[in-house]
Amino acid sequence: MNQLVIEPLLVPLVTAILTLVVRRYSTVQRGVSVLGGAAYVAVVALLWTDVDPLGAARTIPYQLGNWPAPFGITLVADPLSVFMLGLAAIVSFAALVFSVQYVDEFGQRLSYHPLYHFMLVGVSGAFLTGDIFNLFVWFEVMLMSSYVLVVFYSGPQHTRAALQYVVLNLIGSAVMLLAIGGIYSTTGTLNMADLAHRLANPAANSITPLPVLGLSALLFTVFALKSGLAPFQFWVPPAYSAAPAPVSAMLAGVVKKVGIYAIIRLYFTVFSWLSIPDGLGLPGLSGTSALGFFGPVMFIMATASILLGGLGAVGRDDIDGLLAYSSIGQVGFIVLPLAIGATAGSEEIQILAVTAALIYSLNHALAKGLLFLASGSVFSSVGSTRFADLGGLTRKEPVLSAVFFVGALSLIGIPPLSGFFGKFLVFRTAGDAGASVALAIALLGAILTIAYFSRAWNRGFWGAVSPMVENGAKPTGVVVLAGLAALVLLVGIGFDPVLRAAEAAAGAAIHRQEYIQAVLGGGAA
Amino acid sequence: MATDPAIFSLAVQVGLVIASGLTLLAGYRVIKGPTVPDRVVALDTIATNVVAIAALYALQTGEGLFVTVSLVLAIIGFISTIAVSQYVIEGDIVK
Amino acid sequence: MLALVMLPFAAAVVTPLVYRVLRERTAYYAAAVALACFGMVASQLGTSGSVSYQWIPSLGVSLQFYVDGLSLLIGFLASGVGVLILTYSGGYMHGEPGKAKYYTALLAFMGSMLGVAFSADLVSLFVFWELTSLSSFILIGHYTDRRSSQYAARKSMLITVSGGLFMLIGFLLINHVAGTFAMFGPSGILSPENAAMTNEQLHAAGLFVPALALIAVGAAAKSAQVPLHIWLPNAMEAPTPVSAFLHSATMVKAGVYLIGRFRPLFLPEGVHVIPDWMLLFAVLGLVTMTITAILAVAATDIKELLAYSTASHLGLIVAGFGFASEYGAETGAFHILNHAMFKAALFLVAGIIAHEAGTRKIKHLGGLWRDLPITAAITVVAALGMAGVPPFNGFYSKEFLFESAYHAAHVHGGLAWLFPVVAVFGSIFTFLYSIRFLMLFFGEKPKGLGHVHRPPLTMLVPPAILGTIAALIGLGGVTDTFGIAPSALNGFVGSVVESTLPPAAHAEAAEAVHFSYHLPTSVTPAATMSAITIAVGLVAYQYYDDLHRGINRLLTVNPLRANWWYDNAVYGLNDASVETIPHVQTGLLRTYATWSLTAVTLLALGGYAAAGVALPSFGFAAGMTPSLALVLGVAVVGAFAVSIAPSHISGVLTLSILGFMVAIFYILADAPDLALTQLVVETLTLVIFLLVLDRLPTFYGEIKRSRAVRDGVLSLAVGTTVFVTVLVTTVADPANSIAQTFLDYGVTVEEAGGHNIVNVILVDFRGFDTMGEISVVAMAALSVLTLIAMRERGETQ
Amino acid sequence: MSEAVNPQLILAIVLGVLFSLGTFLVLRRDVIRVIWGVTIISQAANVYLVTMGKLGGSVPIFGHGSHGGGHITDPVVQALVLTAIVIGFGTTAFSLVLTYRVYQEHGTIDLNELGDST
Amino acid sequence: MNLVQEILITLLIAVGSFFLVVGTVGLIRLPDVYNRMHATSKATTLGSASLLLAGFVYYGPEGAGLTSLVGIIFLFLTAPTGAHMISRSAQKMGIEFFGDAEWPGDE
Amino acid sequence: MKKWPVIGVVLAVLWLFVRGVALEPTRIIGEFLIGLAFGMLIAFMFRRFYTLDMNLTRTVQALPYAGLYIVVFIKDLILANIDVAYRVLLPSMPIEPGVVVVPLRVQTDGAITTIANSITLTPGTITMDYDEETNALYVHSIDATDTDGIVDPIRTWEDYALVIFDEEGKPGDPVPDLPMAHASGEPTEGGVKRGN
Amino acid sequence: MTTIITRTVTRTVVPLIFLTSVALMLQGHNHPGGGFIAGVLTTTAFALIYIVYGLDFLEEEIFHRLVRGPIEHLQHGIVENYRTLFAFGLALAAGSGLVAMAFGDAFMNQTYEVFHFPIYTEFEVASAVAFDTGVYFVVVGSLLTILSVVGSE
Ligand code: NA
Ligand code: NA
Repeated sequence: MNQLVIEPLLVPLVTAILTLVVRRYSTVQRGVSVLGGAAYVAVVALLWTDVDPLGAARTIPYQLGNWPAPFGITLVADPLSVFMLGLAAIVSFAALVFSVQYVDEFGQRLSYHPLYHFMLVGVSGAFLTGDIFNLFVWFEVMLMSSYVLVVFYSGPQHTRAALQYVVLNLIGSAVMLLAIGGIYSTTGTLNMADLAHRLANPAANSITPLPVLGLSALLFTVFALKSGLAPFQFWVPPAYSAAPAPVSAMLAGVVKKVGIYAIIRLYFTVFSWLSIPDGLGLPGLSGTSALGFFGPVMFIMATASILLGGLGAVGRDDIDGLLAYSSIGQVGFIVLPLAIGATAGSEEIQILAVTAALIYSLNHALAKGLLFLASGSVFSSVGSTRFADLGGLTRKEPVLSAVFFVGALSLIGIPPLSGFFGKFLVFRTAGDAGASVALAIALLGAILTIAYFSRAWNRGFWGAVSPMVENGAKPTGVVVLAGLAALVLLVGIGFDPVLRAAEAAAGAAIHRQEYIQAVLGGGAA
Repeated sequence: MATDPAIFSLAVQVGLVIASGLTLLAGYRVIKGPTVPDRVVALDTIATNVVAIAALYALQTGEGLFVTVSLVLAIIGFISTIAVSQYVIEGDIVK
Repeated sequence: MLALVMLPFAAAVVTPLVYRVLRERTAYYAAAVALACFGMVASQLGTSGSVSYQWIPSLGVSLQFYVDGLSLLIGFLASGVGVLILTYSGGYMHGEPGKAKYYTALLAFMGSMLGVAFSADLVSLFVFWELTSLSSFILIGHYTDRRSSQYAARKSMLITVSGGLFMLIGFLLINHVAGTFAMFGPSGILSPENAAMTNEQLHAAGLFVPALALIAVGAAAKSAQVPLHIWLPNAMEAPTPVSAFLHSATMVKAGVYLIGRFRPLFLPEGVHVIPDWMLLFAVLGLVTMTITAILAVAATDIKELLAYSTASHLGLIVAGFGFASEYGAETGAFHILNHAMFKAALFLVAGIIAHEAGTRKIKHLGGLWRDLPITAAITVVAALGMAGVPPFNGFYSKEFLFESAYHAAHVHGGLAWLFPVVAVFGSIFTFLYSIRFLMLFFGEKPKGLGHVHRPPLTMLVPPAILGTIAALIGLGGVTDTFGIAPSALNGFVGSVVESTLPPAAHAEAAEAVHFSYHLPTSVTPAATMSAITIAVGLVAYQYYDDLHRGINRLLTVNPLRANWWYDNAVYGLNDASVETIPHVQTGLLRTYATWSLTAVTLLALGGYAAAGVALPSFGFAAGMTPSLALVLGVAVVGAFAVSIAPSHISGVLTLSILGFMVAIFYILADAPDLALTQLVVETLTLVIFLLVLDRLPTFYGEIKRSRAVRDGVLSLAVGTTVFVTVLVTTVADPANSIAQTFLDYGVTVEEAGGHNIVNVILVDFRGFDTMGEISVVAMAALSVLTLIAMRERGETQ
Repeated sequence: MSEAVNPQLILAIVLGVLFSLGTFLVLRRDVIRVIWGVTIISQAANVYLVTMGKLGGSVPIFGHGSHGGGHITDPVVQALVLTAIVIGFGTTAFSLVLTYRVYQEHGTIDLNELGDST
Repeated sequence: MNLVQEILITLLIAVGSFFLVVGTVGLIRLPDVYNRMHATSKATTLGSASLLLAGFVYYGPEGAGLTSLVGIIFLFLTAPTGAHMISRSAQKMGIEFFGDAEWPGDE
Repeated sequence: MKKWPVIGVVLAVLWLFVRGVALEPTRIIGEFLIGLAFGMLIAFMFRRFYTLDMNLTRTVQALPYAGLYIVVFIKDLILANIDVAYRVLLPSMPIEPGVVVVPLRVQTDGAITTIANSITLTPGTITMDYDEETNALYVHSIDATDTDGIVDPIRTWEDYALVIFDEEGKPGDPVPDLPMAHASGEPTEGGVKRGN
Repeated sequence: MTTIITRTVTRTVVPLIFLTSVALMLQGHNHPGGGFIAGVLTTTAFALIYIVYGLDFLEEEIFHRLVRGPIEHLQHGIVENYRTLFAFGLALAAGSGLVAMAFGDAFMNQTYEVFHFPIYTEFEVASAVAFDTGVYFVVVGSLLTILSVVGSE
């Protein structure tokens, strides 16, 4: 029993509770909160060394309450989950430190810190759990905190955004429940590894697995909603614009990635076992693997996201809106290789595809997190993020401008920043798989990215100095930003270990047998 | 169980169907109204019917624990009635 | 080698600090760095081969450097012209704002350019490639306040960075077939021993044309080939030294460098049909050369003229490399050098003019030689070189172009005869604008032009050096005519040519590349073409103003201007965004729900259909009793009543019917815990509903019939999805559901210590779910608190 | 026991209709109606889950006589639904208060009048 | 369960069901909310109570039998109070009385 | 003595019922002890709900009356239901509704409440409202033709209630008239009124 | 304002509801019930008091407690106590899980012990009860927070 596996859940949980307990002492509360954030980074790092993605690449199960899988709830730390946790740890810590100076003080005392850590609990739970219903629960934890954090300032824009966000996600939750119920009823299990195992051996468990395709498609819509893939992207722009900057950073950087993680984990590790003996029976689909169904689905969604996100971002008149639309497009970029991987039969391409998606996710988390925080700093400096009110920031706030520039360049894919490798691997996946349409779309999307970021740069950072510039960005915030910017550069320059970690993560997702064996023990699979 | 369960069992069965069927009629009154108190009365009737159904089901299955359900409902059905009445009278149920 | 490339970057990083100490003298610091680089490049002269440093081994990407003629040429230009430009900047940028940024960007650019030149790995080549675009963006936007700078910077970024992405994809296709990113070395795709194989692999995979085209787009974007040339004239928004350095001598050469670099890979030997390569680049180059020369004639600003001229000469180089013959290679290699010399000189001259005369308008300038005699002398050498007038340096490389065009026509016949015709036609315009530039120094001084100051020495020496080199190159041709060959230069250019030759040529004659140039001594086709060019040019110069006006009139036809297309695309995109997005992101929840639910329906039903799930025949399974059926029926009636409820309160009460029916359902489904939970939750929900309803308006929202029909269809679709889902899943009966374990008395009662299995699951087996669940409940409370207590703080964010 | 009706078909129809009605309400412009719609949908999802535990067994509590065909009703789905009900309750409470705040901020709960898109 | 018990239970179920029907029919048939309340507050309450009483008879004076009794107490405690609250609210709302009835003091 | 410990004991007894204790002495005692613990806790927490001291002897003395009350009540309850059934199921629905004001002699909360609820559960009447100023119940009758038929049973219960709830008034005291000044239709609002 | 009748019945019913919810809470492991149901039931009792007596009555008249300084924008300070209550509940629930970890077991490894008493024969103490009690307090604290915050509007 490796207790470290559960620590990324317990540390934020305990921190959330502690911040509630000490809420009357503002300074203490902040201290506890930041320490909790640091402890989170630390336990994730420790777990990382135990899983050792760059070496042994272990899959460590953790049976809650000592009940053996599949009867109890199992947590699973493997290279894929620690990769995602690592991403979450970095962004969440940065955003947390940023928050302390940025977020309304009364709000911090009232509920910000517990909610923030509960959000982390949800995120960690989703990354670690090996149980589909438990996944639902952590999704709800994450969502509930994000609802509140979106509406945090409680103004007109915030309440409207939250309303849309909440209603869509409530429907999503019902759909998820429906899908989970159906899957449980069809297969008799909730444990992901067991599910995979049963789907692989339907006869042995007297399972008629065919309905699982439709059910997993139902489930897919939920993940698409969480990650803001078209046509489920609607909530993204209003919610990201309404939330406080560090929360937007978390939402775009981390929470969205939970949807991506779920897609990778469930569709590549679990549902890929589902085979349709008579072949997929819809025109345009072929093969017998469930992935053959999701390939085209993901492709259409990714394409729509890239185009819609790009088009949307080009015309926005404020930084937050631009970043929000950009997030829609960038998620398209993350899912595009997954679509290719799902369609391609070869394991090699699949690993490449998942690696690409993970690297792109990592970069998006870092860069978009950076950009949202920078946007927050711009706000505290100027009092607005509308281009009409900005201008000349390169002169007033050279450091802030520089980090924004770095973030934007990373998303554009300028080497040697981390974002370059995201684009690089997406292109490479498409190229290696011979997916020329995907390649064309990725290229178009990349050009759109250049278009909107260059526009933002011109309008917000160059030009005449805006008369609204007031007090200047807060120093702590700028330090956090500079740190993230340095990280964006460092990941690019020292990319090799990052890539190997992502490859190990992709391997953990694709080499499903090992996952099943680790969770269920040697007898299975 | 019963020495001659047939008649007993039939009675329970019929009772369940009657009680369930009555919810439809009471439902009609909830929907039709015409006034809010009408709806509340009807809803209260449904709640009381549910108490009956739980009791009957306890008899049908021999599971005493369903009586607990009916007990709890007998308690809290009251609260909703009070709440709606206050709402109707004051517009504001908590001051 | 790594030191050479990294030195400028390292120097760039510390530049802001250096600037604090040295202030204006930072120029000399930067120039010293450039000089050091130049020295290092020079130390490589005569060597060749590659060195490699691991970067991303698991991706097969390394920082690999390779030295050969071509890379040395670009390396010399980048560092050598760099020294001069940075020195010149010391004078030119005196008193200008943003110098720390300026020198940082220039040094970074120089490093990137050296990286491009010496990279022997496709990925690291791309890295440096994009960094040149990036530093160019910053430098073009140097005057950040100016709208025109912003426009220019964004345009150049869009075109060159995007072009780079095309190139990257081309590289990836090559990597896909060749399995390596290495350009040189034992497995390098461009190594003489591998190039032919790579070529074949590309053909075999059907990726030859795609890879070629993609790389061509990258090269064309960088080297401003029509129709991607449009960013270059705008790039003149940059300070003039930048124009001279990046936008004439070096960065724009990256594109032609790329073409030269990949020439051995894509250009097969001994093909008698016109190869794809030639068709692509010869046509592209000649078209660019001609069109941009014509546009240069239309220019009204001296820097604009030089910019179009640059594009035109880049076209010449591209065309040269495009021709398959050795003449072609010689054209490209030699003209890279010649053009860098005369054009950089001319830009610096333009800078002097702008700086000292205060205007760049052609029609406001004239007779400058009186005030600027040395500058005039430099201009004579450089402008005549640009015009292709013997014995100035440009003449010789143009002769090679004519030679190769004629050769291609001769070999391929037919339409290939257009090559020499277009080459001459384009060259006439080159002649025209070159003379026009030269005439700025002669003739009458316009009235408006006041006294023109002498430039400072720092601004005069660099163009003088460049002019001198240009003159010396020209002189070399003259002396060679008389048997005194400039052997060092010849050898060097020969090594450049060699770099661009296909492997077969290498194999045949390892040392066959014997470059030399001289004045024509007999009536060759090329000499004839030169003569025609100059003769027609001299005649046409009399009508220069008419031509100038005529072309400008032609340019009022929008679709003829590539810029019109660009602007329409970019602003059109903007407008499209502003127009379209509100139709998608309507702000209306119903739109969002409609899309989302439609997708849910399609996906789920699609999934069932794709799996070929058959609807089960409806069996009579146990469990459904009349009372259960009745209760469910009432639930439906209740839900239906909710949807037509005439008021909020009646709807809430009606909703309670559903709640009660669900509770009864739970009772009848043997779920007492659920029934209890449902009832208590139902009650409390009602209370909260009432608490909130008090405070809300009575809004009933009439339903339009058309809306109702549309929503009805969607609702039915969702209902159908659920209907099918229920049907296909209720029949399932998995053999060993995990529930079996919990039904085991030994586990639940003896091990977990509880009789109520549901509760034991909730607090023990799956207690972790409950932990999450209570977190949600606690957060619900925090959220309500936040919603109310944070009110009126909305204005602060 | 009467077996005259087909449970699958009835359940499928009932759940289908409930989801339909819920969807129809979600598409309305009155926020309260939208919340009703969501409530109906999640109630229906819960019923679905319970149905998946198979009807007609006996209560999943040991020490209580088994009355239905000898099998015990699946306790797992009941536990899951319990969790789902609780979570749903939390979110419903939140969305109701949110509706109230929407009204305070916008002066309306007509979704068509909540202002422009972002 | 002995015969007496069984007969008693069956009887109580019959009576209970009968009064449930009476209450609900009254709810449907009677002309205004005040009169409807007569039906529900008496008949439905008694109906349910008699079913709970059947439960008491079934389980005897232990276990669920005792719980049934508590249920009956609750029912008689809360049902009339509920009716009082509703009729009071109906009157305050100004819901008209059926027939000649009027609120004392209203002329 | 304080009232809350008594209530605690009552709750302990009720606990046995709620828990549905098995009919074994040890179980009963054990559960009773647990019930006592929680009952006392609850009663203590809410002790201010029940501010009065109570006289245990009086309470015991009142018990027979309470039993009597219950008997009468159950009789009326059954009659009431037969009455309702008759009225509802008869096709002609013989009803003649009206509202009657019934002034009370009882003063304590408990007594008022008991009577009010009894009225509702018994033939043809429902307690609609209570006016604190006049200490009168507003009773809706399904058949208001016979006012005495409505008021008489109420008086009977009131007599028992006066004893059970240890009121100042005695059974047989004169029935107060309704002060017409307050028959405005809006019974006056007031705070929690504690009888003594 | 409510009538004496309602108030009196409320006074009678509230302790009964409490009693019932305690019973449900304790028996949850073996019978229907458990922390959540008990918690909501307790809350409904409070809700009843709030509705019938108003928001301040409970604190001021019953508990004789001075309402703490209110949170900004909130009229009533009682929320503060309820917040403490659910924080305590969370701590209890999480803490009960953590105890097992202190003994080297997995988080939430529940154990139970059956004690034999003279009169009660056996009495089962399950660690799960601690967890369930945590659930109870979270539910009560949270729901009361919601009720009182919204109610005080
Ligand atoms: Na009631
Ligand atoms: Na649970």
